Amino acid sequence: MTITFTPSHPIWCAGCGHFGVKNAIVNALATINQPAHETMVLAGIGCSGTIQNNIDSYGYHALHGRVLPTALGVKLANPELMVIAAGGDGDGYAIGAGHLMHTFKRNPSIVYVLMNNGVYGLTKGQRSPTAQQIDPTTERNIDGISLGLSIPGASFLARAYSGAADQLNAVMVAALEHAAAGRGFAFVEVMSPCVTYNDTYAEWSGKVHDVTTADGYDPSDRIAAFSSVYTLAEQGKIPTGLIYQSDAPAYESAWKKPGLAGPARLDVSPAGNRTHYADIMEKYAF
Amino acid sequence: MTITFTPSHPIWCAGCGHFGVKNAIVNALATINQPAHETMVLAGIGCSGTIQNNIDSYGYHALHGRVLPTALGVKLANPELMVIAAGGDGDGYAIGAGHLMHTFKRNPSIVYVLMNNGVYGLTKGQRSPTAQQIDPTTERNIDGISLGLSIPGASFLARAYSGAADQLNAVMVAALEHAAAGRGFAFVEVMSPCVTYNDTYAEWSGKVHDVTTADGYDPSDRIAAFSSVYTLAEQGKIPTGLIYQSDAPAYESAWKKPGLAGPARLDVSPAGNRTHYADIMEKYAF
Amino acid sequence: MTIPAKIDDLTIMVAGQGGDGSLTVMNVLSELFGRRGYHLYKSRNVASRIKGGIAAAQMRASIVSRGCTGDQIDLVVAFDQEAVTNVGPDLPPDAVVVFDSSDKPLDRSTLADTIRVIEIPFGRYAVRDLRRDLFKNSMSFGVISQLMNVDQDEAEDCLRQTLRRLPERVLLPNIDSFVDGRKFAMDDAIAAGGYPWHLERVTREKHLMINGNDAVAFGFMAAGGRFFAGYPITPATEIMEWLQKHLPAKGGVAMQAEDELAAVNIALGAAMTGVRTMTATSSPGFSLMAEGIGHAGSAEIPLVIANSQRAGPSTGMPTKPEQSDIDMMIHGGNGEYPRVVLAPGNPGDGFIIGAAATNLAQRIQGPVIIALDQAVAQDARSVTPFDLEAVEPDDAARLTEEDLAAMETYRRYELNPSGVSPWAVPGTKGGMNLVTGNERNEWGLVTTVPAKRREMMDKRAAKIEHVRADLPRGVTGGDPAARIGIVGCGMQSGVIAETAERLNAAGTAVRYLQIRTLWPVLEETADFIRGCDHVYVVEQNSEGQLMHLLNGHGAFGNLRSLKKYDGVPFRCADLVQHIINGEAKAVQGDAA
Amino acid sequence: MTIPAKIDDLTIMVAGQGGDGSLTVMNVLSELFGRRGYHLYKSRNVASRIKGGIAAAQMRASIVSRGCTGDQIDLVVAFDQEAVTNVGPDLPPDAVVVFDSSDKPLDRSTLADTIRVIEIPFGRYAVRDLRRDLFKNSMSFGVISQLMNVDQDEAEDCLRQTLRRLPERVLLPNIDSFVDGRKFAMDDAIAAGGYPWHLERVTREKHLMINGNDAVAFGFMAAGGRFFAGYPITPATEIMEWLQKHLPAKGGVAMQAEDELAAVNIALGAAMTGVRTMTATSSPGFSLMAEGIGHAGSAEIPLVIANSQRAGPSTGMPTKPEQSDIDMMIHGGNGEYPRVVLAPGNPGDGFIIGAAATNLAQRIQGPVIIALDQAVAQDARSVTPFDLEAVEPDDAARLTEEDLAAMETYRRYELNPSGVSPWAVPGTKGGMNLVTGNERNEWGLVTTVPAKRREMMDKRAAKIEHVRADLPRGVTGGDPAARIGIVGCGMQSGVIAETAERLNAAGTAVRYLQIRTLWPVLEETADFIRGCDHVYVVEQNSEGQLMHLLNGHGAFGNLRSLKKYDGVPFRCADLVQHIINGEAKAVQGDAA
Ligand SMILES: Cc1ncc(C[n+]2csc(CCOP(=O)(O)OP(=O)(O)O)c2C)c(N)n1
Ligand SMILES: Cc1ncc(C[n+]2csc(CCOP(=O)(O)OP(=O)(O)O)c2C)c(N)n1
Ligand code: SF4
Ligand code: SF4
Ligand SMILES: [Mg+2]
Ligand SMILES: [Mg+2]
Repeated sequence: MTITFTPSHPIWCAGCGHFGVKNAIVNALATINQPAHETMVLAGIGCSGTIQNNIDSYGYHALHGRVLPTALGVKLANPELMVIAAGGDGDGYAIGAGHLMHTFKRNPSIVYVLMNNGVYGLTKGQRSPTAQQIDPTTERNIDGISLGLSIPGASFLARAYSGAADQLNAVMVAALEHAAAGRGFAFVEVMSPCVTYNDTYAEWSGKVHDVTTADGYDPSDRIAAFSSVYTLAEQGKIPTGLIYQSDAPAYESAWKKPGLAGPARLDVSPAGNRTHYADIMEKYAF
Repeated sequence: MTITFTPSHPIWCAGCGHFGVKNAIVNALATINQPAHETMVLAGIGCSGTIQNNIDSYGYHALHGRVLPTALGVKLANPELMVIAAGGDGDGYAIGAGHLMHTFKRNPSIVYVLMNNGVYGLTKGQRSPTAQQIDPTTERNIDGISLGLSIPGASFLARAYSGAADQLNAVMVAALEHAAAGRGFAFVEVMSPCVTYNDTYAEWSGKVHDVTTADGYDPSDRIAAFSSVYTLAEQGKIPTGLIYQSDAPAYESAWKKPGLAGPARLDVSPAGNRTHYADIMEKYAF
Repeated sequence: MTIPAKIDDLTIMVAGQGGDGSLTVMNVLSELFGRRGYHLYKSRNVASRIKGGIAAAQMRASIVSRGCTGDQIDLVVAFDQEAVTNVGPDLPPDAVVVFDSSDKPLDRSTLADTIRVIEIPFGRYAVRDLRRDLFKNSMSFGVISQLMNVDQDEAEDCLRQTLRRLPERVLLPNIDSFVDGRKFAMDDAIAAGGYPWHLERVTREKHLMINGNDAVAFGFMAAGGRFFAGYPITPATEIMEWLQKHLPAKGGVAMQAEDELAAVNIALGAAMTGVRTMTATSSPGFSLMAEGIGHAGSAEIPLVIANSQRAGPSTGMPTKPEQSDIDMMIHGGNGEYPRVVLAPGNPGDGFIIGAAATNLAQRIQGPVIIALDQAVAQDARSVTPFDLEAVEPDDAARLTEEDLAAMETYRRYELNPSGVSPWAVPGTKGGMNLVTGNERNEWGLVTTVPAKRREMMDKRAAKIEHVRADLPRGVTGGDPAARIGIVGCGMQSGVIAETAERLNAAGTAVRYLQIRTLWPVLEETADFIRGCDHVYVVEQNSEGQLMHLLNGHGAFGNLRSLKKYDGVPFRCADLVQHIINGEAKAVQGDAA
Repeated sequence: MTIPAKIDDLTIMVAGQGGDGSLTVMNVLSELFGRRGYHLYKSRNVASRIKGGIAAAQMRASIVSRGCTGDQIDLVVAFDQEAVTNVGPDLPPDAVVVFDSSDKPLDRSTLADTIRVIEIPFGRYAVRDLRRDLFKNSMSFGVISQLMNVDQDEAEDCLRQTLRRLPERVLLPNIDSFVDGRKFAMDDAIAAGGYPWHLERVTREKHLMINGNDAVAFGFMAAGGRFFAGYPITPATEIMEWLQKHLPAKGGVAMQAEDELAAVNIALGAAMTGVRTMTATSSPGFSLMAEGIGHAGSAEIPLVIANSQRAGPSTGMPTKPEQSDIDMMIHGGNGEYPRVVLAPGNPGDGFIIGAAATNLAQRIQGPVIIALDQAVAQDARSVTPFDLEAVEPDDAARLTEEDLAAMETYRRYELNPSGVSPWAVPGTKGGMNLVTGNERNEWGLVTTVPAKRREMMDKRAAKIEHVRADLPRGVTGGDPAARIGIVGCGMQSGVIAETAERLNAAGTAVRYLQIRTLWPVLEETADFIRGCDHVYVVEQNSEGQLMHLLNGHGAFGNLRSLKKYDGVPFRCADLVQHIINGEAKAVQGDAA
């Protein structure tokens, strides 16, 4: 076998929540038997944004905030790949907020793992959009699940906690399956404490609450999901689980042409195309 | 009186919905007796983005998508001003989407009038994020009100229709009053048809539906608002009216220092400040 | 009655209040001139707004192919007083003005007495309120075809061809209007002053009528381009629209992103999979893409970026041509990375450069920028058909599963003298790798070790040397022995060629170079400049960016700047005059 | 026992695995050297990650004030083998290495035999698991203070001062560790080889110990700056953090935006109200701000933008210094607009330029860019106290209600020879106006009329001439009669000054110019270059951007490029050697 890069050891601080996230992704890839060379992991910039170095797959280090558009480009160009985007809460909710909205809207079949620690880790501790309160203002924190619920097209909204591996693993597998089945955008927010700048293990362990355990919880009911997320948040809880899942059409399928491969694998040789070009040119004849 | 610029005549196509929006702003400013020189109207880029030229106030033509951050800067620097931001659906929901989210989150006391025509007017007819369906995909359209409801901090969410002047005027006055009272961000989406590239008057006239007319409608109930907006949209209706209003704290108030003017009006003379600077310098003594 | 002038070079302007379809008379005229074998150069001059405001279209019809509009307007068709007032002082003495006098008669105060004016109350003739603009157009075409002494059948045929998509009930009254126009011209104008012109019938090979935006998009597709992500912006939108029309049929994707940041990053993602990818924008959008383009350079991702420049700064004048992003295209974005900047001089060149850029991007695994300006991008002209046979997608250093199986180790950023590392795209078995915009080692793992950093910087820089010999060469012309040079690119190409022709004809020996590779600065450019006593650098900007670039990169001291930055292209007549004046001064200077 | 060397210039490095507080020994050493009257230059060398990876701090202590680190490291304190291995080959023969041998003894293979090694199993001494790093630091300070022959009381006092915020129960065991360290050094090292050094006691005036980021922020505030919007990014974040700490107390705003696009546009909005406003970022963030900065130039809004450059391209090496955004800062952003780019050479200069930029932005009503590099931005050094009296906020062309009342008409973009139009900020009665980034007429209404366009372009360009005489002048030094010049800016300032000193001392006459105004290129710069036979342009980048800039703008032909782009600053010794070699070649060349 050709020797390619060996996934390196994570460079995170001991105890960082991101370790759990990495393990869950590795585990889920194994669970669904996803071949490494047909997988691409893209990460944003941040401590979270080094996760691609630690997973056996094709890897890409995106620009800060741009991991979702980049992942979309990969998926559209080669729909056969399993595309996993990952990044921090600064990356996804601050500089990347607009792209997140539009990814919910388009619903391409990619997985997005947002590692939420309420802080900018790599730049040493500034507040992120999910920080509980931004001094000296009373700015409230963004809730990614509610956001997804507000956007038609969103098809998979889940939250897990890095400190609760079982649920995290289950959610991650479900997310990969959602994307693998071409059902659209699988959004997984993982509460992933930053032990160095915002150590929230104790606090979050007491707050996480699996909504899906409620009697008769129906993950296809958008209004009910909104209501329970909102209500739990008001009570100071952090709702987790596969909160919402629906059957909105996936973006890449709309571009698919019957009988033709994805753009990355098309035949672009002159033989197969020149007549077509000549026909186009003829329209400009003068 | 000094002669300053005279509001010019709008350059829109005859019948453009944007005329109604302009009239409503002018009317609301008069209704609340807002002095022209203490008002600043900022607009994005688009056909909508020329509205500031037609209103007697200070005016600014922002970069495409950046009208909200610019308006925020104005408000924070001089909280005494009435700040009105305006722009199109491309400007606000496409390139400006991230800023919109963060403006909801911060809740500064500015008015934002988003002129939604489902199309890029100025660039001649491309689809916008509110276009009903984006070919060849099935991308669904953004709903600004739902989006606002999903973000803690949002305090005033309204929609009106350029073809229904009375409701539009009422909503616009309420928005200006919300901002003038320092209650936070007043978001008004106006359905404003583009007669040239997406003439929807006939369609929209039949679809608009004032939610606030429902018996017992409570604009302070976030879940109920989400539910009714979502349900109406599913029925093909366009919910209008002052859909949600709350008492979240306003961003600029958090920066206010008792006894001090806003940044634009501070005394920065050496006399009033040099001792303070010397104290700071002393901390670096070596 | 004077003898009608044979038309060998005529510039026509149609002007009125803006709005869709108000200037379709130009299309009928194209049809007519095209059939007669003329070459055409067409430009539009519109305000950045949808309706209202003066809009004008210009067309130069010539027997020799020309790359710019004429010095002066010979025929004005005006539906609006403002247009005549503005253009009046610049008209030649023998110009003809056809004016819509429905509202009130023409105010001739800005017109010389010698100018022939034909006033037609189009309103009276084209009263049907259905498609009023169209009737105006048909009628004015009737007038013009008569003035040019074209017989009714041929002219009518042109009109029918142009309006062929209209339903019969709309077409017929248009034909009536056309006939009315001919009659009016005959009764009122020809009777009084004779035919001003006589249209020739010449032969030329089959050509294409196309603008630069479309041609670049086409060149990209012909070189195997199958992925595009962009965002609407004047004057670049046609590239996106062309590809949205043509790529999906071949399985490609051409999508409208939510903004320019998304566009360039979607493009980066796609490009990483191996599909040939382009994005396109205009100046402010290019500013926004600076970070993404630098990432292509750093992470080594092949990407074509077209910039159809508008007049700046900032939003500037969206519909006006300028070449004021030269510095930004070459130097924008943080840090230093290899890039190529190519500037086509016309739509034919646009096709070639669109294709060349696509291959070059693959070969350097990095960004290749196509520098258009609003004039090259949106002016349509007749060009010889594209040489489709000459275009061959170049697969460069792509690795297959089989290649990989035969390798012991595979490193994405392998160091080698060409600087171009063999590339396994995602999905290729055995080729797993890491791509990053941080400094890295061969495996793609982040490093800051100084020696590795130097190697990686040198590797990336080497890629330009690797392709230098294949970068598009400039076009030269004029008198090869001349000591006076003229240099320009893009929209100046047609102007400098024609200026050189006229100067040489007038006895001032000059030669010219149309630069097609702006960056890197080629040795041939420095050679050309060194070979002249002095060189006029003609550019559409205020700072003389091209001149400073050439000065900064090897051409020292003998450059003279000719700049224009008012949104209006140079006219040949002015350039000729500038240079003649410049030389006169130089001679005086020599004497002193 | 050898006689201890008197310390007049000593460079110390402390290295270990990264992490907060692991290198606090440097702070105690600062305290000690500061009390003794030394000048200090401190730099950190960290990987862009939070923990793990080699982190090192360096400090140069000298009796004469110096603007860069020393050529060689005299004393290494290493908690990690990797650091010793890396730095070993570069150590001078009389270096001392203090090594933490808790895990295993030092592998001396990369060390010369003459180097004195003191191995201490810090682990054995500092076993308490509470704040282990701190104990290590205290103990190693004990060792060093002993090696430098400083008595225990004074050294302990320094330690107590540095750790004064710690609770007694943490402080005391640290003191114990410190005492252990001293004892160990005495027993083990001094007993064997004597004191290597003897710390002097010199007098110098009171200084400040500060880095460039903080100093620029301070200068901005002192010139009346009261509004800041930014976004975290290494190595610029300290500017935001400094202002967040200091502005609110004075009623100002310093906010963290959601991204750089928001930051620059929030800043534009604030600036429009008249408050003096700044934003700050590092290279990739500056790329993103290109459009916004151009808008400040076009719409005529005063704004200061600080760019603490990192090594590029793209994400590059966030914690390493480079000067590779020079081109981008001068030429980035679409179209052409007036801007000023200033480069401070050290923190003292940073304060002056921070204040000057703030006033200049008001005076040109446009963007003023402060070009820092990671070294100037983050290296802390001792500088003379800032001259607060010299800073006076300049109100420029601001109109009050009363001024307006006396005017017949008020046009925001009034044309006048200075190019600077009187300005009524929102809220001013009678001053309503329109601000736009499109081309416009005097009223601020969009226009594309060519003559107006030219006037507006010329007006904006004129503003630079209006302030040219007041732009920060360069610093010159060396032998004023020398025919060899050295030019540099920013992080090169200290290096070229010291290099010139050494070259002149060694008999090669040179003079130098530290450029402080990078754009526009000042006449004094061209004069300096013309006044030399040839000039070495020293810069931290790979393309020679400063050299090309000077070539492109008037300095032709006599420039020689000295470039470095591996993330490590030039050492004086290397520059001296380069130039001596270069001159030797030149002499040979002359002879040939
Ligand atoms: C354009 C740009 N702006 C800013 C930065 C600096 N930066 C690097 S990581 C980061 C935020 C990291 O926070 P988050 O996304 O929450 O990730 P975490 O480190 O917490 O995992 C920032 C602002 C950058 N690299 N690029
Ligand atoms: C950075 C940038 N990108 C693109 C454009 C081109 N542009 C101008 S207006 C516009 C969209 C207009 O649509 P919308 O905001 O819906 O306004 P409308 O014209 O429909 O009122 C675009 C894309 C621009 N001016 N700047
Ligand atoms: S700083 Fe925080 S987020 Fe970063 S690696 Fe350490 S614990 Fe994790
Ligand atoms: S194009 Fe559409 S949006 Fe623009 S002015 Fe005309 S009708 Fe209004
Ligand atoms: Mg984070
Ligand atoms: Mg719109």
